[in-house]
Amino acid sequence: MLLSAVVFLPMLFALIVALWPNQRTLRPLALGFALIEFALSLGIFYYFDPSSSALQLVERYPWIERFGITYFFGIDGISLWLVILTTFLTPVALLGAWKSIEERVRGFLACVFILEAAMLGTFLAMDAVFFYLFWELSLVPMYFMIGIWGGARRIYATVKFFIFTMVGSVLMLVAIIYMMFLTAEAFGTMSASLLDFYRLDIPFISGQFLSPQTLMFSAFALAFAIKVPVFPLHTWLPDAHVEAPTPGSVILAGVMLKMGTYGFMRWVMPVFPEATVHYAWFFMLIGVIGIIYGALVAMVQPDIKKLVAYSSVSHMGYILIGLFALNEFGVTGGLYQMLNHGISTGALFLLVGMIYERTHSREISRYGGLAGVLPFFTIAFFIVTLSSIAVPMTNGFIGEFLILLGAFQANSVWGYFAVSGVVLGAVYMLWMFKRVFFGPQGELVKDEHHPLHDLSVREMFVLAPMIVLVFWMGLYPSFFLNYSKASLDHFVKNQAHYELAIQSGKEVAQ
Amino acid sequence: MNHPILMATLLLAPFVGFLINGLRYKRHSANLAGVIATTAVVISFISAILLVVDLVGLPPETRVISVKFFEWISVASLKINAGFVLDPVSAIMILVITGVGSLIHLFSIGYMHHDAGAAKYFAYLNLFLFNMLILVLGDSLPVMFVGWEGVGLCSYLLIGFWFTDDQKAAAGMKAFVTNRVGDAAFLLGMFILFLSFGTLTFSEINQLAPTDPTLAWMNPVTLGTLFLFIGATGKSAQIPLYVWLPDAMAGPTPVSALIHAATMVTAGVYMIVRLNPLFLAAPNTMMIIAIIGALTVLLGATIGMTQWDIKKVLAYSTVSQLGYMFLACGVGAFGAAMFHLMTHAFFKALMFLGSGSVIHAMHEEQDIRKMGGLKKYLPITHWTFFFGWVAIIGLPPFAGFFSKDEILAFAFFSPLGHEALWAVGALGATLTAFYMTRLMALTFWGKSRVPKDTHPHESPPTMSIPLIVLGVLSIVGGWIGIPHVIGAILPGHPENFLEHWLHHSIKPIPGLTPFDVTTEWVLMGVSVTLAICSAFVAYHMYVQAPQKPEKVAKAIGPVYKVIYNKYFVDEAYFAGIINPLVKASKGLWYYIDVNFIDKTTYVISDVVRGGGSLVRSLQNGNIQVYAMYISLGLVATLLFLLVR
Amino acid sequence: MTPDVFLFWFLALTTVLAALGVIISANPIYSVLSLVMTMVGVAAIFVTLGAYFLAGVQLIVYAGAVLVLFVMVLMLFDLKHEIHAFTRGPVTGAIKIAAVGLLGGMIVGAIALSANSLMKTENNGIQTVIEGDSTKALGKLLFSQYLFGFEALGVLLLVVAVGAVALARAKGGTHAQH
Amino acid sequence: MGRDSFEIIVNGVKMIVIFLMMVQVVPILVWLERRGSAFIQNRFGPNRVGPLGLLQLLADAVKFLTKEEFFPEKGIKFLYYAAPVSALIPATLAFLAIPLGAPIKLDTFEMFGQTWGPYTFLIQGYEIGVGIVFILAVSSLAAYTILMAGWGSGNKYALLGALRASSQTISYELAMGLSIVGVILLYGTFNLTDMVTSQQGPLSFLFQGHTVTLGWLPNWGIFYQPLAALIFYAAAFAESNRLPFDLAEGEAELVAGFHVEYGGFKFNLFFIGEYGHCLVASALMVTFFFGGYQIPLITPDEMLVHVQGLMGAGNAAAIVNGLLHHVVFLIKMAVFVWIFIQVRWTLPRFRYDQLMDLGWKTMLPWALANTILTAALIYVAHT
Amino acid sequence: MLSTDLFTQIGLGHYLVLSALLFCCGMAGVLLRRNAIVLLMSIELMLNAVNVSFVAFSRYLGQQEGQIMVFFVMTIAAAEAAVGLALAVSIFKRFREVNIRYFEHLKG
Repeated sequence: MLLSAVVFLPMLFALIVALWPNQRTLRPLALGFALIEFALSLGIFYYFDPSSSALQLVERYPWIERFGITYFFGIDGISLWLVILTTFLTPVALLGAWKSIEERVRGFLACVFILEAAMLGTFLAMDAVFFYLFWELSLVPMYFMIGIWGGARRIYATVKFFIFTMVGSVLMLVAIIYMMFLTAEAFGTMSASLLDFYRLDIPFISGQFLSPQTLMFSAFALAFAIKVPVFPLHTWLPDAHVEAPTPGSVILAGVMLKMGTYGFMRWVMPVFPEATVHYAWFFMLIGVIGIIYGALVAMVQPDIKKLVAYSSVSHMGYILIGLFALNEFGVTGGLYQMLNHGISTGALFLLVGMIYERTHSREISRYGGLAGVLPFFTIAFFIVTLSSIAVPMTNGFIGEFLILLGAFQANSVWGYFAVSGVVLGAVYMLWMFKRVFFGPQGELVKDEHHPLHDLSVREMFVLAPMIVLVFWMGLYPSFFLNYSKASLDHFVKNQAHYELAIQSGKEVAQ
Repeated sequence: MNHPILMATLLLAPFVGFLINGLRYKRHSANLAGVIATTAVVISFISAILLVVDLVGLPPETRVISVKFFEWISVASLKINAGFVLDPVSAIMILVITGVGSLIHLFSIGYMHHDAGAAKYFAYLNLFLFNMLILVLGDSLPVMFVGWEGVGLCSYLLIGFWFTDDQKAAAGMKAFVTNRVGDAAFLLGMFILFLSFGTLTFSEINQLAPTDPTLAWMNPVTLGTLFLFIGATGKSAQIPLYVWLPDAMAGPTPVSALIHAATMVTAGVYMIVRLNPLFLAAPNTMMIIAIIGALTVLLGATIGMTQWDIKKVLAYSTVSQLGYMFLACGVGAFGAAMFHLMTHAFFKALMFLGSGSVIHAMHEEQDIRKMGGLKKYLPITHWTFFFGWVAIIGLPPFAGFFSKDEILAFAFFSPLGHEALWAVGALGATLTAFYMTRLMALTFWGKSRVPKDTHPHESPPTMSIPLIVLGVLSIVGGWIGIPHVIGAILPGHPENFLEHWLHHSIKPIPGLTPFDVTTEWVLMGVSVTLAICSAFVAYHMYVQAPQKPEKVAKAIGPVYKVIYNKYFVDEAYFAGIINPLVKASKGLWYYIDVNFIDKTTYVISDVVRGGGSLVRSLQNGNIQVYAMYISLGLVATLLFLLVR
Repeated sequence: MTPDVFLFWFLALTTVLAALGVIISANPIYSVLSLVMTMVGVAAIFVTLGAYFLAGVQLIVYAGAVLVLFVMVLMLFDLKHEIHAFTRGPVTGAIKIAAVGLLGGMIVGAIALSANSLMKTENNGIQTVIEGDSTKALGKLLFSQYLFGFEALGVLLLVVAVGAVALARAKGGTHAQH
Repeated sequence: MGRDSFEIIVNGVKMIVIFLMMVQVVPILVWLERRGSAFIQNRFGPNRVGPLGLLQLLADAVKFLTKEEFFPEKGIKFLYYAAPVSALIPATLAFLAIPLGAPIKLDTFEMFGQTWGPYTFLIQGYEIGVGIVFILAVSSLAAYTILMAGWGSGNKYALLGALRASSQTISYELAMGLSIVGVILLYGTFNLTDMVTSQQGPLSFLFQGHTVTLGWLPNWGIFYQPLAALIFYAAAFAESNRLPFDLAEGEAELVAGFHVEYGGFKFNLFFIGEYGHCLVASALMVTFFFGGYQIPLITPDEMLVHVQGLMGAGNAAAIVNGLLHHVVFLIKMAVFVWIFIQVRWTLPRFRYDQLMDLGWKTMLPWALANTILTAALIYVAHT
Repeated sequence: MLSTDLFTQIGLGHYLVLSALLFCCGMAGVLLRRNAIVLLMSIELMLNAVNVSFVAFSRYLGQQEGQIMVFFVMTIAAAEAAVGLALAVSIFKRFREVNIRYFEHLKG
């Protein structure tokens, strides 16, 4: 019940918000809803057993029995934090966008809630078709968020976003259907359940691309790789980010990209173990390319938001190599980095949005010397920057450290290359920071007709939890990792033949 | 008092100071901020003393206080605690850090009292100390790395303290990025060590370090130490990553004294000393360290001879002196390295503070060509500076003499050393004497070239007291490590206290034979003589015959130009690395991202769209034509069925 | 020739002729009237097939309602200068006529060819032919097994009613000029 | 040759007879209407030609026949001439399907040297299982007549009148059909004869498993379906385009509606058609709600016994019985025809929008409500 | 079949052929006529043709379902006619003509 409630409550909220008559109380209402949802998701902790690697709080009912499609929710250490991240970022994004969305607020808020529901469903659904449903559903609200409330080139961006992601998912759908037939062959009855996928033994012929496992693997991997996005498929991301409204960017970067990496962890690596091992080098390669390429391109961006977007490409490259390192360090680091990236990039987008609200420009060259004008804003930005470049004691460090260690352990060559991202990350972030905050005051900053105001109380409220998390996660990662430890250990140790048990867990109070 | 609380006080006092000053910095007056910060550091200093006293009380074999606060990272076999360890090596460090730190904080009260951002400044300074303490006390490489990056961060903040100046902000960034290059190598070093030893704790690594040295290059020990050393070159401003340090002088002068002379830059040396058994097991690395150290000595010294900015001279001097420390490490003389680290901290901090006093007096003027004859305006500054000068050029019995001499002796005698290394070291000492004398001469002695409208004045007591204290330390600081040869002839035969203190922390150099006393005396004599001669030459050139330097410069023409321009290293880096990188990035963005990938997708979409428009002509909206298709389809279907 | 046979041929002929009238008459009014004829004929054919109720419904729905609408609309339009009754374009026209001819020929041919099997089913089925008033059975079937379809059609009709009104009422139709 | 041909012949003869009867009633009705209206309006009406002006009808007929043949210039010949001819068809076809008297059950008898029978002779054009549906179906065809006339006349008044008339017809057909649904539910059949049969005897019905009998009332539909009767009758007025619903003619606005261009005998045919509708409507009222051809409280079979008591058993008694019931039917029908006439001369004309409002917004909902209520009551009654 | 049976033994085949002819008439109308309303009528014709075969099958196979389908077809035909006419009215209002080619201008 709990997981269903967590997933479907936002849908209800979306409906209420969409029909709410009073414009004035709309935003507080939505915020309240988002907080309720967050509190509800915290309830998962109460029932979650961190010592178990099994699927917990499972809800499983037949849905379309003929094809073995089930209504199947479950949570384990891998998805737990992503769920929390989602519910956490939603109120933050809403509060962050308090003023930036002026038109069609109702629709926007409804979109946010639907998106939240879809993302939560993606993280919790354990049935392929069910998963696919949520996966695709998440596209729609984001499509509208960018397309309606976006910037000048929003239509271009949103169509690009949609088509890119769609291309991958369609292949995935084909693969899912094929897998369902395989289950029918193997077990006699058709099933779309993830657990049955895990039990499948898909033929793999090393070095032959047309072997079934490799094909399925490629189809799934392509879908997730586009979402992540990995190097050559990333071009939708900067456009989408630049045009998206602030909360859209926050959620897109904070959670949606994680759907790709999460997909790898949940749907690719355990399902296609041989192919994963066999082609890990390729993903390491594009991961490393992504790190370096993203960083280099980010360095020369004239637009802050685009810079942050490319930095996401770089960071997601880390996550990818972490996951495909296939050892405890890499995978743990990868998962942790997903959370880090959600927090730090989310916060960066929020901050960029805040300054954009003040100056209506994101061009780096028009800024300069902001530090003298907006001290609190600068501090917040600086802390988030630190987190982004993985300075120790911030969350980013833990993730990057583990990922690099894992990559190094897997194959030191990747380690050597990937480490360069550490330097390049500092270069592009600090250079941007320098150009925006230091130096003589830029044209936007010294504009006397429009004096800039430092963070308002609301904005501080938005940023405070992010900053607290940056340090909390950096200083005491055990708190977070302990919940995932069992699952991740299980994940790595049984990579060759992954099975996921179902644990009834503590009795869920109805 | 129990150790965890003391340790916590030691670490957190500066942090609390940082929070107080940092969170309310707009409302604090400069003086109040200074007092808060200084108090915090003094508290820290007192705890450090108390801890060290406890440490002394322990038996020498188990002279370690380790405190574990909580488990920081624990993944699979990787278990890193937020643990701190105080042993003889780190004891020296915390005393130096908190001690010198207190003095510099005190100095800063005076130096910064007119600055609007003073509270921010003190906050950063406290934060720096906090990080530095983590660095030296951390019981494992990752914890050290926390401080390692933390100090880099504070250094960045402090260098760019006056951020409205673009160059200063750029200097900060340069420092951080250069350090980051080192840090990346540091990370790699850690990974290599972890993967071969399975641990990152200093004590365990040192225990596991192989006892017989290996000459293989691709050995994890060699590689790991090499990468750690690259990390150290970043932090400690060695070739090739020293370039940030001279630029770092953009920060407030006390910062230069604390961070860029006394403490942070020595972190690399400290790290190597910390892992000395490991480094000893990698002779190849040791050789590289020694060579790099020696080269840096020369590089820093030569450039220092030509600079006109008082702080730049000191900065290059720092680079050079750090080279000595690495030279010492490279030849296995870790004790000597620590010794020089300490004495250098005293006299270089002193000289930086002195220069700060001068700059303060000259109203932010740093060009020594506009100084001269300041002796009479700034007596205290002059005399304290004078002691620093004698210490650095290695005049006995001042601090620098003992430490530098020990390094040179080890360079000569150690099986890891070489005569050439000694020669370079001695040459470096000579050059040091020259440029330091030049600095003294141009600043304090000779004719005044002070502009008319500037009225130099002596600094307030908050600034002069630290100068005096450090001056005293520059005189006596060397006495804790009197070499045996000298100790033997002195009354009371003072033993080498430092060596004794570090005995259990430092692994002896394998194959080291006791020094030949005669040779040692000769070497000592040669280097001191050379230094004195060179000092006199410099005095002559800059005080008695002020036109001579120009002639010399003209005589050696291109060489001077190269040296004056710091060997064009910055330019080379820009031309060779940074500019190509930026250009390549722009190229990547423009050609790959925008033109290749996007265009490719456009091509795909165009193909689809083209196909669509081809088919679209069939779907022209004319219902009857559609109906015709349907009927044709029906006909075809029926035909098929009939024919079949 | 029994009356049944006569009736069939008579009705079939009438119906087909009327249907041809629909498509051949240049004046749409005549087309509609021909269509009415066809509908009546079809209703009568239903009667010969024993589907009395359907025949009645056919008349009520088609002849009584739908086609009256057609007539009214046509009369309202007052299409004085009647457009070219048939589409132009010799090629497409030829193709269309050929298509229809082929289709008709082939369907008839197919039926003729498969007449044997049809006859068989006829023979098989003849015992189960439902005689007399089957309306009640029809109703029961409609409201039990096909209830969903029935309800769905109800919804469809509602939607259509609203949609048609909206379409026809909108000022300027679908091409409102602002 | 056999029963089929015989049936065909018998039915053919019956149909012609009934059609002629219907046509012949019309002049009488015209007279009645004119005299009746005069009576209502307190004037004389036709009283010169023949006794009580009865021969006026004949004079009118002569006048119609001798009028000049006229064809409007812009008219469409086919439609113009086809319209009045087809005007008679719907009413006639509908009337033919109504049982006009109790069936005459003939025993075997000898005639023309052959043995005939036993044979049941229906006083009805033909019996159709789905009689109601059929009647509704054919009466809905009436709209075409009007439209053909309106369009064929090439006159805009005629066209407008035709459009009005046909839309009115369609609109009220709905209410009419729906009101009959209640009746169909009540009797559980489409067959008119069955309906009449189930109205025989005293009022008695099932209620919660008990049979309730009210001996002093006939078992007529009007007691079960008063609302349906009202709606049906009102809709019938509209269907036949009679006042107060004669908007199609609307002399004040449209001159005379769709038959403005018609004169002479063609006009007469329309006239007959209209009265035909009246007759059908009245006949249906009787059939649905007033026991049809039955004598109140006495079933035809009982009546037959009475008649046989008078005349002795035999085919003659059966024939007399049948005719007796036919007369009863005609009397009942005459009452409703009279109401038609009386209403025409007492109520004012509606406005067109009022007409439509009444049809769609009042009668249709009530008819629906009636249907649902009936269904519910029947459900309750049977459980 | 080519005996007199063809004319005297009326069977399923006859009704089907009749249905096919009606259908083809309707189809020809749809394909060839330009008046949108005639087009609609032709569609009705086609639907009716189908109805005929439904009823014929219903009778000869002894299944009521065929008649049920006829109901549905009729309802849908009525609905289609209503919408089609409404569209025709809109088109007429705009172009004063109901030529089928104006329907090309319909936009979603």
